Formats: sequence, C-alpha cells, structure tokens
Amino acid sequence: MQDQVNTILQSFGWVIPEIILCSAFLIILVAGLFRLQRVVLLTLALITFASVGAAIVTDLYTTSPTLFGMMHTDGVSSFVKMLINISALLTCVLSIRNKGVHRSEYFAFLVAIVFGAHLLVMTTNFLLIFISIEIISISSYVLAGYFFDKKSAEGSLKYFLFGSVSAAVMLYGFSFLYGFTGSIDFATNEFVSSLASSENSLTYLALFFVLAGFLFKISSAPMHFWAPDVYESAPAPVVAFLSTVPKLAGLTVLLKFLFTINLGGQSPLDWQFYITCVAILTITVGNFAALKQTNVKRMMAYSSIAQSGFLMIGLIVFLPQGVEFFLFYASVYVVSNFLVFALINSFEISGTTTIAEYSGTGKIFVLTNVLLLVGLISLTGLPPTAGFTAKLFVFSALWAGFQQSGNTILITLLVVGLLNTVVSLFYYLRIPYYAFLKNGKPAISHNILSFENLLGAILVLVLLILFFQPGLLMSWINKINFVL
Amino acid sequence: MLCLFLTLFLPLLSSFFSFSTPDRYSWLIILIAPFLLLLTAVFSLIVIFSCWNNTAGLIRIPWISLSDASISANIFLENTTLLMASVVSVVSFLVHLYSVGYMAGDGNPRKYFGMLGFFTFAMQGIVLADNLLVLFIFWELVGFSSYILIGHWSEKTQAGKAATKAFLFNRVGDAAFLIGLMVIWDTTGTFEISTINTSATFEWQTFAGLCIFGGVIGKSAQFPLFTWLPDAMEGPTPVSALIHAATMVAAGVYLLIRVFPLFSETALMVIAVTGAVTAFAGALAALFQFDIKKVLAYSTISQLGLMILTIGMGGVYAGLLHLFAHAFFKACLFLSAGSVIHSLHQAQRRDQHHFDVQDLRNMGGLRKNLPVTFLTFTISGASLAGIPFFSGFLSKEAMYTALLKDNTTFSLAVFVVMAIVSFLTVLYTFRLIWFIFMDDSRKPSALPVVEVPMIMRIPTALLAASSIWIIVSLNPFNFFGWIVTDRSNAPSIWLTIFSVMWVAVALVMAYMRFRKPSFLPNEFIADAFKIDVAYDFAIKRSSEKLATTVEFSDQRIIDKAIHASAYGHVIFAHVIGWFDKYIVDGLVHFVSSIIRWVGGIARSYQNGKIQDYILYAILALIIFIIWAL
Amino acid sequence: MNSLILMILLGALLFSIGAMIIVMKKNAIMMLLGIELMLNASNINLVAFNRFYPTRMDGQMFALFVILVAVCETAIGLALILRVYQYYQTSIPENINELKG
Amino acid sequence: MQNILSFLILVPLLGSLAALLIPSKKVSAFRWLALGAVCVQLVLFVLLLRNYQPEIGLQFIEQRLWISLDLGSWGVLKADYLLGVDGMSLPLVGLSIFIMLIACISSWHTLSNVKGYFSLLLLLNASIIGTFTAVDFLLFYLFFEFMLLPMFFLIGIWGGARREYASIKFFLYTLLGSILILIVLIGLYLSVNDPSGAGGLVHTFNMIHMANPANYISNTILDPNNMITIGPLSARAWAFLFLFFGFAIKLPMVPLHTWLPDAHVDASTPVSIILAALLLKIGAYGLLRIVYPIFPEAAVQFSTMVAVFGVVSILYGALAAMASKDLKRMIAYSSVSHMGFVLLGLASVTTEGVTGAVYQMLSHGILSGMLFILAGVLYDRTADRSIRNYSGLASKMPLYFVTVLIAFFASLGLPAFSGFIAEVMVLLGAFKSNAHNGLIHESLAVLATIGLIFGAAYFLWAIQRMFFGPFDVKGVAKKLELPDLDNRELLMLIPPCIITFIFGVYPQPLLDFINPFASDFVNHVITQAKILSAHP
Amino acid sequence: MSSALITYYVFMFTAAASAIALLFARSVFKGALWFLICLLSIAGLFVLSYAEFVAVTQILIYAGGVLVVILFGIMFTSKLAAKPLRVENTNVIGGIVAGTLIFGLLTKLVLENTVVTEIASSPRAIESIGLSLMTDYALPFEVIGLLLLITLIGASVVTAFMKEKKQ
Repeated sequence: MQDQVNTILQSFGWVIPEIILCSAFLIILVAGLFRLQRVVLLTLALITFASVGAAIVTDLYTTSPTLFGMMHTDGVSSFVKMLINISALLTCVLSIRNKGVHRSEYFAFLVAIVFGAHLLVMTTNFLLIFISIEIISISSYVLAGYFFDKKSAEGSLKYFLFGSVSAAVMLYGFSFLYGFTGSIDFATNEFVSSLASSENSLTYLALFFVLAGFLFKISSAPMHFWAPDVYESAPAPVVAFLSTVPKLAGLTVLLKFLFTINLGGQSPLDWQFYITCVAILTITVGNFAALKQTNVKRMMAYSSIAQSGFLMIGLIVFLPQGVEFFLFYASVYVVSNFLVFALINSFEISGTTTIAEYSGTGKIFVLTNVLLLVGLISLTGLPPTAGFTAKLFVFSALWAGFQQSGNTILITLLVVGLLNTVVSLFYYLRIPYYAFLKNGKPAISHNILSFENLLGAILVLVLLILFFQPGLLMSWINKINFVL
Repeated sequence: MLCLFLTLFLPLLSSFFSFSTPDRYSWLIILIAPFLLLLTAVFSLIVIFSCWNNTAGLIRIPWISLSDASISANIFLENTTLLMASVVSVVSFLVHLYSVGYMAGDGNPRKYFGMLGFFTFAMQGIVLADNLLVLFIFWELVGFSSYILIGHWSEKTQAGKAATKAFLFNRVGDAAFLIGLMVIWDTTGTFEISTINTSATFEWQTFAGLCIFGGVIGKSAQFPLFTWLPDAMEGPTPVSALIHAATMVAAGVYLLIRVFPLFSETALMVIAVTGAVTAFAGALAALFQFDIKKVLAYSTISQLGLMILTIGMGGVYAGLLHLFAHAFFKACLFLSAGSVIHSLHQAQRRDQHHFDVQDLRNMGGLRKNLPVTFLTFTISGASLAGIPFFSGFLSKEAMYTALLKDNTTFSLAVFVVMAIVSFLTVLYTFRLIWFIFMDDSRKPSALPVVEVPMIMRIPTALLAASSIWIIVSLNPFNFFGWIVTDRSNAPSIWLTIFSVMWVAVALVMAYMRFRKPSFLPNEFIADAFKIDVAYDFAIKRSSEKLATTVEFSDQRIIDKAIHASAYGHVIFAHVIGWFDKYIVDGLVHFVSSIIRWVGGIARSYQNGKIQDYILYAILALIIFIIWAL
Repeated sequence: MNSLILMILLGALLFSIGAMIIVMKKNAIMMLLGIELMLNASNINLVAFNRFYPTRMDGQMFALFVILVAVCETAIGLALILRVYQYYQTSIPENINELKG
Repeated sequence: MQNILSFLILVPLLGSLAALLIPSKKVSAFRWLALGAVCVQLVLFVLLLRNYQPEIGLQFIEQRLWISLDLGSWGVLKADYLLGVDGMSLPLVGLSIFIMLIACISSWHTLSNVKGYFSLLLLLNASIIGTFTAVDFLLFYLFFEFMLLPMFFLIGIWGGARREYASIKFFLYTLLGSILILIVLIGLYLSVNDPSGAGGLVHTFNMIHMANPANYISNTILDPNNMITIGPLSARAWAFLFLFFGFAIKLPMVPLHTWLPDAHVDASTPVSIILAALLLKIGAYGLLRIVYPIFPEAAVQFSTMVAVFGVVSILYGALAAMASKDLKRMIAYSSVSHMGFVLLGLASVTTEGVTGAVYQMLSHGILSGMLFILAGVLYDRTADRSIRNYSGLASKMPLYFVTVLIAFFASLGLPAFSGFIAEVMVLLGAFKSNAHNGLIHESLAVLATIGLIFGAAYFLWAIQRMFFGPFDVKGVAKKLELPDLDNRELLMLIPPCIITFIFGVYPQPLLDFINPFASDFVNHVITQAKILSAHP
Repeated sequence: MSSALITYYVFMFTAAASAIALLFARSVFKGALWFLICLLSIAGLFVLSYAEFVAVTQILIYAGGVLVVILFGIMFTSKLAAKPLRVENTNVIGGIVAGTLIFGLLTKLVLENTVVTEIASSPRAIESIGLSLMTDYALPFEVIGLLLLITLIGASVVTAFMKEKKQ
C-alpha cells in the first residue's frame, strides 16, 4: 500500500509536461472567464506548448520506469510528444488570424487534446488508451465544429458518431483481450506470454477490433470515412491540427501495439501482411479519391489519409530502422502539412476554398503560391524537399524489410506506394496548376504580405535544410533507443 | 599530287565562291566559276598525262580512328580513276561554260553555280575515294546536289516533285548500299576497296555484292528504280547533261568497275540480267517519247543498262570504254538539245507565242536556223547510234566482243538483247534528229529561231569533237587505243562487219519509217508499204505494243507500284498516326480513366450518410477478419 | 451450457444489435442508444471475464470507467445532435448530408 | 580549377536567384542576366576542355560528404556530393551550354512574365548540367527530378493552346519514369557497400561502386551472387527493366513516347529546343551511365528487347512523322525516330555502336535544336504550323530555305553532317554485334536502315510541300509580309549549322572524347556480363 | 437449479429480449424505455457476477443520468417534427447482413474458443475497488475527472455558441 503510494508520488517527477498541460488547461479556462484579450489567451497557449516542448527536450532520450503502473516514457514517445507540441504550437500560430476561434475554450481544447495525445503516446494500458482516446475524440468533436455553421455542425456530428462506434468496437476488443490474457496492459509479460501461448482465434478477432479503433484515430482505410467530411467543414488550423496530432499519437500507440502482437514474427497470424494490405488500401483510397475533389480542404483530407498509409510503412517492416524512418517521416509530414495548411488558411480567410477559386492567384500571390507549391511537392515526395528524403527512407525501410522477410506483399506495397506518388502528384499539382496556369479573377486582388508567408518561408527553409542535411534530424533520432 | 588535290578542291572552291558572293556581284560568278573549272580540267589532264599507266598508287589520309578500328579517306590512283576524273572535270568545265549562256538571266546564279561546283567536287570524291564509306558519303552528296539542281526552279511544282522522287529513289538504293557496307565491315573489318578487292572470298559475299549493286540500281537508274531519271529532266538542261547523262548516273557503273572483284558469279548474273532488262526497256521507251529530253533520258537509261550488262558479263574494260564515250556524246546530245530548247524559248519569248518547247511534235526543219546545233547533234547522235567513225561504234564493238568472249547460251542471249537494243537505239536517234531538224513540213510557224550564242556553241562543239573515233583509238574500226590496251580481247572482223551492217539496216529501217509521216500512193511505196506492213506488223505493232506495255508498266505498274508502296507507306503512316493518337495515347487515357474510375468508386462511398460510412467500415472490418481467420 | 459463455454470448448479441441499430435506425438518438448498447456489451464481457481473475479487480474497474466515459459521450453526443437539429430541423442522419464526395 | 564543375552548376543557380531580386519591370535586365550567366558557363567550359585529359576516364572529380547517417546495425547511409566528367558527359555538358545559349537568344522576345521565365530557365540549366555531371546516384536523381518542375511551368505558362494538358502529361510521364528509377535506387544503395568505408557497412549511392560487383553486400536482393528470383525473372533483371523503362520514358521510346509530341507542339520555341536537345538526352545518358554499367548481365540478357524497341522507335517514329500535318509534331516524331538509333547502338554493345549512340545524342541535340528554331521562325511570322498551308516559300524566304535544307538534310542523315556519322556508326555496330558478341541479330540493323528511307521521305515531302511550287500561305491575311530570317535568327541558326557540318566532316576531335569512353564501356559490360552470368 | 441461477437466466432473457425489442422499436421513446429495461437487467447480471459496485453505478449513473438526458434530447429534437417519435429503418439489408455476420462470427468463435474453467467465487469487491481507485487506478481516476470537465465545457460550447449564431 505504502509502496504503491510512493510509486505514484515518484511518478509525478516524470510527468511534468503533462502536469503543465493539465494546469494550463485549467488556467486557460479560468482566464477565459475574465474576458481577457485574445492575445493573452494565445500567448498562454503558446507558452504552454513551448514550455512543454522544452520540458520534453530536456530529457528526450531517457526511459522512465513504469509510471502510475500503466505508462512510461521513452525516446520514441518523447520524440512524438515533441512533434505533437510543435504541431500544437504551429496550430496556435496559424489561428492568429482566425478571429472566430479566439475563445478560451479553443485553446483549452487544444491543450486537452495534446494532453490526451501525451497519455496515448506513453501508455500501454488499455484503460488509459481508451480514456485518452476519448479525451482526444471529445475535444476534437468540439473543435471540428468551430466554424459554428451548418456544415461544421454536421461534420462534428458525423465525427462523433463514427468515433463513438469505433471506440465501442475497440473497447469490445479490449474486453476480449482482457478475458484471454487477464491483463489490461499489453506491455506486461502476462499479456505477451498468454498471447503467444493461445491458439485462440477469438483473440485475433479482438486484435482486429482494437486495430480498427487505432485505424480510426489515424484515419486509415477502412476507418477513414469521417475524415473528408470533417476536414471540409472545420477551420483550417483545426484541420491541420487534427491531421497531425491525433494521427501521430495513434500511430505511436499502434506502433507499440503492433510490435507486441507481432511477437517478434512468431505470431501465427502474418500481421505484416494484413497491415500492409491496410496500408496499400489506405494509400490507394486516399490518393485516388482525392483526384476529383474540388474543395481544397477535402482534397487535403484524402491526402492526409494517404499520408497515414505512408506513415504506416515505417511500422510495417518491424525493424528498428523502420521506426526511426517513421519518426523522420512524421517530422517531415508535420512540417509539410503545416506549411500547406498555413497557406490554405491564408487563402481561406480571404474566402478562397475551392480549387477553381485559386485560378489566377499565382500571378498576384506569387510568393504564397510558390511556398504552397514547395509544401505540396514535399507531400508528394519530390526533391529537393525533405518529403523526398522521408519517402526515400520509408521505402528503403520497406526494401530492407523485404530483404529480411521475403514477404512479397512488401514489394507490392513499394510499387503501389510509388505509383501512388504519381497519382498523388496529379492532385497536389492541381492547386499550383490553377494558380499559375489558369486565368481567373481571384477573390482579392491586392497582395498582402501576410505573416503566413513568413511562417511558410520558415517551414520551407526547414524542408530544404532537412533535404540537404537530413543528418541534422536523423542524428537526433538515431540516439533514440527503441525499446518497447 | 598537288594537281590531284587541286582537281578535287578547285570545284569546291568554286562552289564556295559562288555561295559567298553577294547578290550584287553575281556577275563575278559567271566569270570565276568556269575559270576555276577550266583550271580543274587542265590539272586533271596534267594528272592523267603524268600518271597514265603508272602502277596503282594510294595516298593515305587518316580520317577517323577508333580504338580498335580506323577509317581513312585514302585516294586511290590508277587508270580507271584518272580517266574518270578527267572526264568529270572536262565535261563539268564545258557544262559550266555552256551554263553561262544557258542560265543567263536566271534569278539565282549563286545557287546554280554553287551547286554545280559542289557536284563536281562530290563526283571527283566518288572517283578518287578508295574507301567505300567515303565513297558512300560522296555518293550521297552527289545525290543531294542533284536534288537541289533538279529543284532549281523551285516555283515549278513538278520540279519539286521530281527532285524529291530522285532523292528518294536514290535513298532506297543507298539504303541497300549501306547494308552492303555493314556486311563488309562486319566480315572484313575494313572499307578500303584496295584491300577488299584483294581479300579472299568471304561469307555473305553475294549478299554484300547485291546490296552494293542496289546502290548502283538507284544511282544509275536501273530497273526497277529508273523512273526518277526521266522526271529529273525538270531541271535545267546543262544539269541534265552533266549529272543525269555524263557523270552522276555513270557513277554506278564506275562503282561496279571499282569493286568488280567483290562480286560473286551469282551477283554478276543478276547484274547482267538487270542491265539487259533496263537496256531493252529504256530503248523501247525512248522510241515513243515526244519530249526531247525524255528521249535522251530513256536513252541514257538504256545505255547505262548496256554498260552494266557488259560488266555483268565480265567486260569491265568494255563497260569503261562505253562509259567514257557515252559521257561525251550524251553530254553533247543534251547540250545540243538544250540549245534547241534555248533558242526556241528565246524565239518564243520574242514572239509571245506559247507552246511546249520540248515537244518533238512542235519542231521540225530547224537545221537551217540552227546549223551548228544540227551538226553537233548529228555527230553525237551518230556516236550514240554506233555509226562507224564515231566513238560510240568502237565502244559498242568492245561490248559485243566482251559479250561473245565465252560461248555460253546465256552470253548469246545477252548478245541478242544487246543487238536489239542497238537497233532500237539507231531508230530512236534517227527519229529524234529527223523530227527536230529535217521534216520541214512541221516547221514551227515562222518563228524567228536563231542560233544560240557562242559561249554555248563552243562547249557543244568541243563535246561533239570528242565524240569521234580518235578520242578512243586511232583505228576507226578497232577499239584498241590508249584506254584498252589488253590485246587479248581482239574483236573479230566478222563482228565489226556485223556491227556495221546492223547499223546500216537499222538506219534504212529508220529512214523508211520516219521519213514521211504521211504515206504516198505509189508502187515503190507500196512495196515499201509492204515492208512497212511487215515492219508495222512485225516490229512496229509488236514493239509499239511492247513499248506501250513497258511504258504502261513503267508509268502504271512500276511507278504505280512504287507510288502504291509510297501511298501504302503514307497510309500506313497515317494508320500509325491514328494508332498513336488513339491506341497508344488511348491506352494512356484508358489508364487515366481507370484511375479516375477507381477514384470515383472510392469517392462514391463518401455519400454523406454517416450510417453508410459506419456500415462500410464494419463490413470492411468483417471482411478483413474473415479473410484473416 | 456454462453461464459464463452465456454472458459472453449475450454481450455478442448486444454488440451486434447495437451495430445494427446504428446502421439501420433513422434517428440520431437511436444511434446513440446503439452505441450505448455496444459499450454495455463490453461491460458485460469485462465483468464476466473478471471472474476468471478474482485476485484483481481490473475488469470491474474497467467497466466502471467505461460507464463514466459513456456518460461523457452521451452528453457530448446529445449536444451535437441538438445543434445539428437547430440547423437542419431533423435528427435523421441520412438527411444531414451536405458534406459528401 | 578544382571546383569548376560546381561553378558550372552554381553560375546559373545564382543567376536564377539574382533574377528573383531584380524588379520585374526591368525586362531587358533578365535577358542579359541569363545570357551573361550562360556565357560565363561557356568560358568555364572552355577552361574545362583545355584541362581535360582524354586518357583518364572520370576527372575533375569533386567529392564532398553530403549525407552520412548512422543507422545503427544497418551501417551508415552515405551520399556524396560527387561530380565528375568523362568522355561522354563532357561533350554533353558542352551541348547543354550551347543549347542554353541558343535558348536564351531564342527567348529574347518573350513577352509575359519575363522574370519568372528567365529564372526558371536558369534553374533548368543548373539542373541539366548537374544531371550530366553527377556521379552519385542520389545526386543524379535529385537533379533529374528537379528538372521536372521548371519544365512543367515553362511548358504550362508560356506554352501554346493546349499547354496545360501538355505540361501535366509531360510531368506525369516523366514522374512515372523517375518512380521506376527510385525503386531501383533504393534497392541499389541498400545492396552496395562503399569499399573505402572503414570497417562497418557503408551504404553508398556512388555509381562507380555500384558498377563493381565486388561491392555488393552478400545476401542482399541485388547481390549478383545471390540469385533471387521474383516471378519469372531474377531480381537484378527486374531492376534492370525498371531502370530501363524509367529512362526509356525520357528517351522517349515507343510506346512510351506520347508525351513528347504534345509537349513539343504546345511548348514555346526555346522550351522545345531544350526539351528535344537536352532532356531527351538525359534518358539516354541514364542508360549509358547507370543502367548498363550496373546491370551488365541483365543488359546482355535483354539486348534483343532493347534493340527491338530501338528499331520499332526508328520505324514507328518515322512513319508517325510522315503522317503528321503539324510541322512541330513531325519534328517531334523525328526525335523519337532518331533516339531509336541511340537505343539500337546501345543494345549492340560494340565500340562502334556505343560511340555512334553517344554521337547521335550530340548530333541530335544540335539538329533538333535547329529544327525547332526553324519551326519557331515560321510560327512567329504566321502563327500557323500546318505543313499543308504553305507552299513556295523557297522564293520568298531564300535564307530560310537554305537553313531548312541544311537542317532537314542533316537530320535525314546526309553525309557531311554529324547525323550521318552517328547513324552509320550505330548501324555498323548493330550489324557487327551478332558476329562480334552475339547480342542482336543482323536483321535488326537492316530494318533500321529502312528507317533511313522513311526519314528521308518525310523530310523531303515536307520540303516539297512547303518550299516548292508557287508561293502561297493559306489562311493568313498578311501573306506577302513574310520577311526572311533576321539577324537574331541567323545568330541562332548559323552556329549549329557550322557545328553539325564540322562534326560531320571531321568527327575525330569528338571521337577522341567518346571513343575511350565507349571502349571502356563495352569492355566493362561484356566482361562483367560474362563473369556475372557464369555464376550458377 | 439454484434460485440464483434462475434469476441469472431471467435477467439474461430480459436483457436479450429488451435489446431485440429496442431493435424493432418504432418510436424513440419506446426505444429509450426498452433500453432502460436492458440496462437494469444488465445491472442485475452484474450483481450476480459479484460486481455490485458496477451494478450500482450502472443503475445510478446510466439508468438514472444518461437516460434522463436522452429523454430530454428526444423531447428537444421532436418538438417540431410532424411525426415526432416515429423511427424508420434504413440500410435494412446491409444492417442485417452486418449484424448477423458479427453475431454469427462472435458466436462461432466464442463457442469454439472459450475455455470453460471453474469460476472462482470472488470476495466482496467493494473495498478493493475503493483501494484500487486510490492506488492502481489513481491516474485514470484523475484523468476521467478531466474528461468529465472537458465534456462539460465541450457540451456547453457546442450548445451555447450555436444559440449565439442563431440570433
């Protein structure tokens, strides 16, 4: 009893970032009551994320003991948490000009989601996974509706219904796993050994149910249906946020889960095969459905679906290098994604939402469109952007995985993935295509030197630097000692 | 040595000069270009006098060297090359001279003289080259200059068509030539003629020989690629004289002589048969032409056929001799014809009276107006017809001798063909001269036709002078002379007699047939009529029939076949174009539409109904589970 | 028949019926009920399986938390349904489909 | 001197940046800037040429560490900034600079958005030079991909009526090609070890290391000693095919060529020039530099296929050109036909064939540039490219006629022009191949020769229709105001005329560069193929 | 058969039956009532499964709280509609197929795989639950509090701003 209390007390030392988040959540809520200036709220949020990020960076590589009996931090989770905080920071910056979202609750929910994501990244406990996913989800439902109009209401309702069902399905899976292993923590030996010894096909069904929940969180096929509708209706900063933070958190927990249930390749079920199929399906559905979209954010939703597939590649190969490349890809994805959304947001504010409305903007907003182009090129994975390096890395991982396992589905994924890159270029290029090649009358005709351009330029610079010197980031990632 | 190089490069200099002279000073061209060619001719004569009968020599000029092979542009010197080189330069000089008069008033003397000089250079290149690849290069270049010169009057649509046709027909032959070159390179590893000629027989030799002969067929207008030559008469007449009579078309024959050892028995047989067919077909066709230049063109085809036939039968020296003689008298014929055309044209311009100045039917009785031209035309015509005391007689005799050397049935058959062809040659030559110059009844209505200027008369006269027997040998009935020295090929006296008699018979026949277009009702003529009937029946009808058939086949079948194949290609090309647009590109579109279709499917599930989304997700999950378990 | 298996089968039944309700019923609130039914199925499982492992209370604890989370979901769900109702004047999900494609 | 290649790349890159800084009103400043940059490159190239030593292969090597990632148990991933030129790439660099010079002059009167135009042009310039000098595969790929975007916009913004379609099509095709290349690129670097790396595994992108079978890590998929088969073919054969088709799209090879006519027809004149003269060469360059040396045994195995594709391209391109009604389209198809010779020469793997292939690349670079300038000259005056709408131009535009004659005849392989030397060499090599190394059958060379006839046919017909006969231009009102070439156009046209003539008459200087490369190449491919295919 | 067992079966039956009735309910209101019965039966089952605390929570929070909220929801959303409480079906075939597939699959797998073991009678668990909440489950306990706060604010945001917008 006393031991347990002591453990809990000791654990608090390890969760300072989470404590900061928790307090920030309350502080922002309280600050909202005083009808403070928007700037104050924004600054509060920025300070929060910056300090949390700083707190994480200070001990990025340490692996903690088990905290509160159900989670621990290690290099991977710290890195992902850092990415999450960077994303949150960028989201706040993006929201500067979105006047409608400036309420204390907006920032509070951002903080809450980051908090949930932190928990999700760190934990291996089914209960905590469930709760943190719910924290993320419920906050997201609200944020998705932050335009407060007809469409956003519809979007968040759909998000809620789909999310709840997948949470229920995942929970049902958890209940079976608990039943067959007697443990609600998949990192425990008890769980692993009973999974290894069981010949129980119901277990696999349960695992699939659980995976469905995770796939929902990372908006991967076949659980991707909510994403386009929600992305279309939500404000651009929120979309940028939703397409990174929950996705990265979900991928991280999926990573841990997959490495566990794969049992080092001893699992009777060829998980590599099924997850690869999911990735292929995701990439294909995402890219192909994006082809004929007319709304930019909807197109980006499909793009983000497809990107989930590429992100999953790092997990699929079940190699430590795969994880490293996943982290690299994730970092580049965050940067490219925010770059693109920052510029889309600046267009959205001026009332440009469909691709056709971008016609002729290339001649007036040259810089904005060039930066946007670089972002899209990076998402496609072409040089000279870090997107290329990232794709090169994940595909290298795939090739190496194939070399190791000889699983031909991996080479199929390689080919499908690369061919999909061509397809993806087709729609990514549509925006620059309309902007530069089509003549049209843009909604606003004067050039504003917006701060999005500045932000975009910085992010472009990051992408270029990461292309020419990927070692800067990789050496950081390399130091992460990946243990489950 | 220097003289030799000068012979080669002076024409090039002339060409260069002509092209680079500004339009304002174009009068300079007509002074300088003939002068340079005069120098060329002089130097070539110096070379031939100084080097005649020397042992064959090789001047080595490195050109391309690869790591494991090299190609050098050597010059090979022996009697054949020297002879040919001087023929080319002399004829070319005379044609240049003639052109000064003929082309006076032409809008573009720069192009004309430039290309003429360039042609002479390229032709000299063919003659002197010892390397088959280099020879091929010049071979194509003469084709190119021929193309430009045929199309000299670019406003004439026909000229353009003729030029294109000429180049394309040559190109077909050249492609075969190139294949031959590839075979030779593959098997012997060298292009040097002197090496190839002395090397042992090799695999694919017949094939290589036939391929090279393919080039000859194109260049020398042999069956079945001969129809371009009559069309090429669209070019200026001096050009026809130089390129399409004396030199370029003879280059094929020259090539056969140069690489003669390469040909196997079978190849020679094919060559002989081709030559025979061409000679006969050309002669018959010539008989029924009305365009004065086309008669000469078919005649050229026929004569070239004879040379090739002879060479195919092994009579290299005879072929060469005829080539030599033919160059002069045919050039003279063309130039004379050019004079006729020119003077008629001038008269026509003065008179504002329009008719086709090249049509035989519009001429007659011109001997009084054009006495010099009449003389030169007759002399060279006589030489063509093979009348004694003219060079043509001697070369023909040499050919007869060569054919009869080995007494096989085949050679006999070939001999007969040759005899018939010479007979026909007499007929059409007579017909030509008679219609133009004699037959006063059809004299053009009081046109003020006057003789051409001196600058045109002189070269014609010189060429006419070169058509008499002395140019070949001192004995008017024996072709031994400075060219043919090997006395083992002695002609039999019977052959000479036969030859003379044969020509005489032919002349009589020609006179009977063409003297009067209308028939007189008297006894003698009735007798003659009987002969006429017999002739009519035996020769004229059948030959006319044959000729029309040949012409028909030429115009309709061969040309059609070639046209058809050309059309076929065009149609095929359009099919390809269509294929490219719809099938290959269509495939791409198909793929892209499949992509769109898949995209559409992926999108169609996104119908906005949340319950459907959930249903799809659940079903997908179940499918995955069932698949996995 | 073992009563435990029956419990689990009951859970399976509730789960399937919940899924069916969600997919089939033309009313957002009914869908909410369906979700609750699915959560209850999990709870039945958790409680039932807890009897295998009597030393720890993991299953029951889990079920407790699930109930709390379900409350949260219901609350937020109803709020969203009400809001959509304000805009669309209906709670029939398939009529709420401005976002599609 | 040591960094001369970097300077060659940097000069246009800096020029491009400088163009961005100049205010867009100063139109003529951009032109002079671009021209100046290219002239500086020309000077650098002359320096390069003077210091080149033909007897050693790759030289002016610049090696700087670019990426070095420690991947733990995987070893080190290493990519270098590695530049160098040899007898093949040096003439191509020269060609690029020359063509860029012409393109600059040709775009002198570009009207809209001059700033963007010239900065993209310079960017393109830098990446093309980079592609030709990169020896590191990753660096090569970087430059290779980087060409696409400037080209996309150059076609798409300054192009003709259907420019958008053409640019998208161009982009997607070439991207598809580069994706195929990327797949193999990944496999290769994972399989190749840098022998100079101390101790542990160093995965390298160095092409020279990739070409040496001793550097392959055992039991990797592309290890030649490790005969892994995927489906009917070995892994290395697949890799060869992927790379081959990747580059063949760029070449372009029938049936992967359909982007070319569209791109050409709708691109503006300078862009067409660059596209035909340089971008097509990059496909062939990739085959010569990467595909054959790295996969010699697969190259030998598939030589007949490559040759057949070459011959089909020759014939098909020529026939399609014959059917074209649009002048530019015809020229575009003629490019397909000419590049077929490159494939055929390459497939023969004989010294003659390879020399001829490289020679053809250079020759076609100059000639196609010329052809597109000529097409542009006419289009500038009448805005009509339809062949059948013209006749009798010879009398109206004599200078133009002369240049067209030279360009067309040089293109159809008239001796005394560079095209002839190249095509004859290719044919000789192709014919010799069967007896020499047993790779491709003689009949293919014979078939290719027929292509020469077709080649003559479409060029001659075009001349006949457009230049002979009475003067007329259909459908153009101001038909009498058809001025002959002006000085600017002559400035563009005369240098290529002279160059193609010089290289046609005396090819030896160029052969001194190409031939050592070709014989090394043939040696390498044949001996390695023997060694590698001798393995069980 | 013990009385406990009979009760057990009865609850099970009512739970199943009310769930099926819920599926066939033609009105939302009736559905909510069927759902109440279902919840109560499940609570009964919990009691019989030695999970009294869970059962109590189920009754208090679920049946008491949630259902009341839902009833309010029903009333809010049906006041304007013409046929307030009617519920029609959609996706009938798909739903039935999906439902039967899931149920069939689960039943099959459960029957094949569940190992029947002796069910140990467990001690009264309320104290250990209380202890766990403060020790093992301290973190989730805290976090769920946060979640409830988030939900509270979220629901208020969703409804409050909506009204603002309407005005």
